[in-house]
Amino acid sequence: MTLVVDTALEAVAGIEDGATVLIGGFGMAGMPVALIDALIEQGAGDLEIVSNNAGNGDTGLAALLAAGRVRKMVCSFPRQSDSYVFDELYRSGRIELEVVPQGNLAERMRAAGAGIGAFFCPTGVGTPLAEGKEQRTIDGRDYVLELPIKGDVALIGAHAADPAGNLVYRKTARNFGPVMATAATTTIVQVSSLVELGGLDPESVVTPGIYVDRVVRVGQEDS
Amino acid sequence: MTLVVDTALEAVAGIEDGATVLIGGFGMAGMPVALIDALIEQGAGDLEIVSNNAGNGDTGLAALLAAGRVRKMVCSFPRQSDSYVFDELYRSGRIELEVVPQGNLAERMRAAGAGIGAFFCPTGVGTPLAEGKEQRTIDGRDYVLELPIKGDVALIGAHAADPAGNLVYRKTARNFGPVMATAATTTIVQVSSLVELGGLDPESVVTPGIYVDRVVRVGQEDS
Amino acid sequence: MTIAVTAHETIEHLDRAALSRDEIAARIARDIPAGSFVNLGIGQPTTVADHLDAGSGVVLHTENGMLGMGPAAHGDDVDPDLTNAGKVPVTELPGASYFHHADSFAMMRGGHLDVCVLGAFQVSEHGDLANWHTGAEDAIPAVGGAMDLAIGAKDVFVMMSLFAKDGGSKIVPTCTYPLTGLACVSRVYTEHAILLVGATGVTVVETFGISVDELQARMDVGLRRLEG
Amino acid sequence: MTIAVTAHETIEHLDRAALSRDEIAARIARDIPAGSFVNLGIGQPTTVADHLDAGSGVVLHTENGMLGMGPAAHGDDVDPDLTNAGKVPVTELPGASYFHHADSFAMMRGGHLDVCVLGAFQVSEHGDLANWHTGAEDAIPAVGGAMDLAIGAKDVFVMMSLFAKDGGSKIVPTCTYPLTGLACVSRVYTEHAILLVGATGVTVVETFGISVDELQARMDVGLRRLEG
Repeated sequence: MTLVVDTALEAVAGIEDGATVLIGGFGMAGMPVALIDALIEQGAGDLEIVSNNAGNGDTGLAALLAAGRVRKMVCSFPRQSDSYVFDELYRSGRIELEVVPQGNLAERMRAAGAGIGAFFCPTGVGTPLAEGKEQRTIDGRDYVLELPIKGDVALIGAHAADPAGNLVYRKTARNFGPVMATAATTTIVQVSSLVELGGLDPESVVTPGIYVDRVVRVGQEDS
Repeated sequence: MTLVVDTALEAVAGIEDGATVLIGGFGMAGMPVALIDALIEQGAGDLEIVSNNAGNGDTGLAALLAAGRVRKMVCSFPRQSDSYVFDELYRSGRIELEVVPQGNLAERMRAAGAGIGAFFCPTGVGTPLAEGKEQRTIDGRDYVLELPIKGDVALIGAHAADPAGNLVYRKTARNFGPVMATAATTTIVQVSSLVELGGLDPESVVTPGIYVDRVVRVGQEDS
Repeated sequence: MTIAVTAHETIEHLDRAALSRDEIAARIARDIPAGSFVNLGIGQPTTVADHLDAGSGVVLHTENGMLGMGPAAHGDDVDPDLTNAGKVPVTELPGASYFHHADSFAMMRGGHLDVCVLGAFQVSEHGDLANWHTGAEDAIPAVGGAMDLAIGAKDVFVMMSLFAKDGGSKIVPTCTYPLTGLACVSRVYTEHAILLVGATGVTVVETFGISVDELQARMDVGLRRLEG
Repeated sequence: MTIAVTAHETIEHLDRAALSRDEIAARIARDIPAGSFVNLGIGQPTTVADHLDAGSGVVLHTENGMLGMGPAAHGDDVDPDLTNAGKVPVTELPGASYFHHADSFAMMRGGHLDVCVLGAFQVSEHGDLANWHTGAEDAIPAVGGAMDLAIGAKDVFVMMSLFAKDGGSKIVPTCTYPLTGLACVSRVYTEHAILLVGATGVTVVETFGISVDELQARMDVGLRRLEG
């Protein structure tokens, strides 16, 4: 059941030390910056963060990293032109890194959300990222066995929500949000807009409210 | 690349004897009746049909069965109050049947469309439908290994298409259409409505045109 | 099982008749927590919807691709593109959403539904379910979504008559009919009793028009009482 | 490889200079069949889009969730919610569609894209690709979508310079850098030559400002000629 809360800090209440937190966004598109800022304020540490990138500049995920709250990053592309916060932590051995091909990152979270125990995936066969993983040839093609990635919490950004927690996104800001929403025990969403029940077209809902626990509206429309 | 054709018979051209044909619909909702009728006229036989049910009454899939064109049915629920055509063929040993749990049917086709070689699924563990299949315990839960179901052809019904083959559906008539569209080499769609390019909201497209080979408009709007 | 039983000890309602089917449905509806996401199986379980309080915020899922399913449609409201899993025309409530079959069963298999209510031929004392096939040689096997539903929801409630036509209990030490799922049922609602099943066997929550001892005399499985 | 080469024999363009990067991009664009679904990798491959004929019906995929991607956005058209995989603001063409990351990579992994154009550090004569990691000990590994792209499209074209800064050929008997994918590249477009790679080794389609024999003298892999 979805709870619409008033502040980002209320939205992130209860996240525990040691939690695995899935954080949406691809670059800044879809990045739930207000929720990450609230998580920094909330104080949970020793976190395992699953996100496509490892922070940009000094804000958002980079600020969470800089605050020393993250034990491990699971991502596809940590290295960016402005990922200097992560780079410094990594080079000084203060953070663990698991690099996962971007599609495997998405599919492993989908598996977690869909109750799939593991799947044979062709991505990465014969590469260093497949080392130590079970391999199998099926119907003449080689595959690697991949396991689900499940989150205790997902923090995602969406465009609009209704009171039932149904979500729609905007353009490529959709990216990891829908799949992370299915893969976490508690899914927390920041939206730009809240609409009344019945205000979203049922044919166009991307994330049904069953996957959404808490929603907070942030941004200009709040001011 | 999507071809918009004028008749259902053109749409089903080239389907070969022995083909595996995925047929959408759940009961009559989403059932591509015009395409099935055209397939009967087109003449391909020795078909393996993958569909949730095994025909109702005397029309559509039931008529294809009655015409003796189907070697094997793969479905979740062949037995219905008006499935007498299938029932008679089955009891007289003139058709093969593979019963697949409904969710596995959908997920196995999704795997085919998504390039997944196989997946460990909790559905059916300990039941007759898991007999002979590989089992594995992962993280304390038991799973059965399931293989993809790929079609040579998919015949599906949708609500509207644009010239790029993008599709939207109506209500629960969506059912198997989107996943079958991804799982077949050639996807053929009957729609109630054709709109111009740009006439569908990019946020609301359910099946992107990359999955659609041929589209034909059928029904009242044609008359 | 995730929904706790509120009663502290077994209650024997000896001063009344067995529950009617409608009363069973009402009892199930009463035990579904507010705000739950629920799938009601084809047949009798569908009638549970008639007893859900509109204010409870219970959201109905139908595996053919919808959350927020409303009551059956009648007259001009009938839309052939909008049916439940039993292919009966239904309606759409505000806040509904549609999705395709793979997404619908991912929702189920992934454990996102709170409660599923199913019919059964047999339930074992440990919660194994048999509800898709009588094992009759000439029967045409048809499973539909039964196996997916059985393993998907956090709580699977069974709604059935306690005794078969031959008088034998349908709660059994071990199912003799082909299984639908292993150790998946948490509660069984019948005309004579509401029972918990699972790792510790069968526990009677309430009886209706019969005592626990009388029930025990007619059943091959041990019956435990709730203890406060 | 599914796109056939139209030339019947190897052509040596000795009366001209090597191709510029822009000319390489134009050659790739020319070889992409009308109506193809195409993913252009980050960096140089992105420039192939500038040479695609609007009338060709080629549809661009970006793995962050879009088909029907248009050119880069400028000025008022910049929308932070609409970027390509390189996080550069882009535009939307009529007939576009959006989808989430799992669906986007399912589309790729499932073999639905016709062509993917990628950069590379090394390509082996049998089509193995190394383009994500130089193997340097102090490098931070970052793979992004490279491995998914490598195994996903029906044809993977590589766009790169043929020789590394140290003068060595980047088409090698066996990749020494960490692999991105095995036997996945079908063609390599470079300033000096267009080459096919795969099970039968390296075949030269065309050369630019250099002969096959001169190229062969600088490379450790055997070069075959197309034969009509």
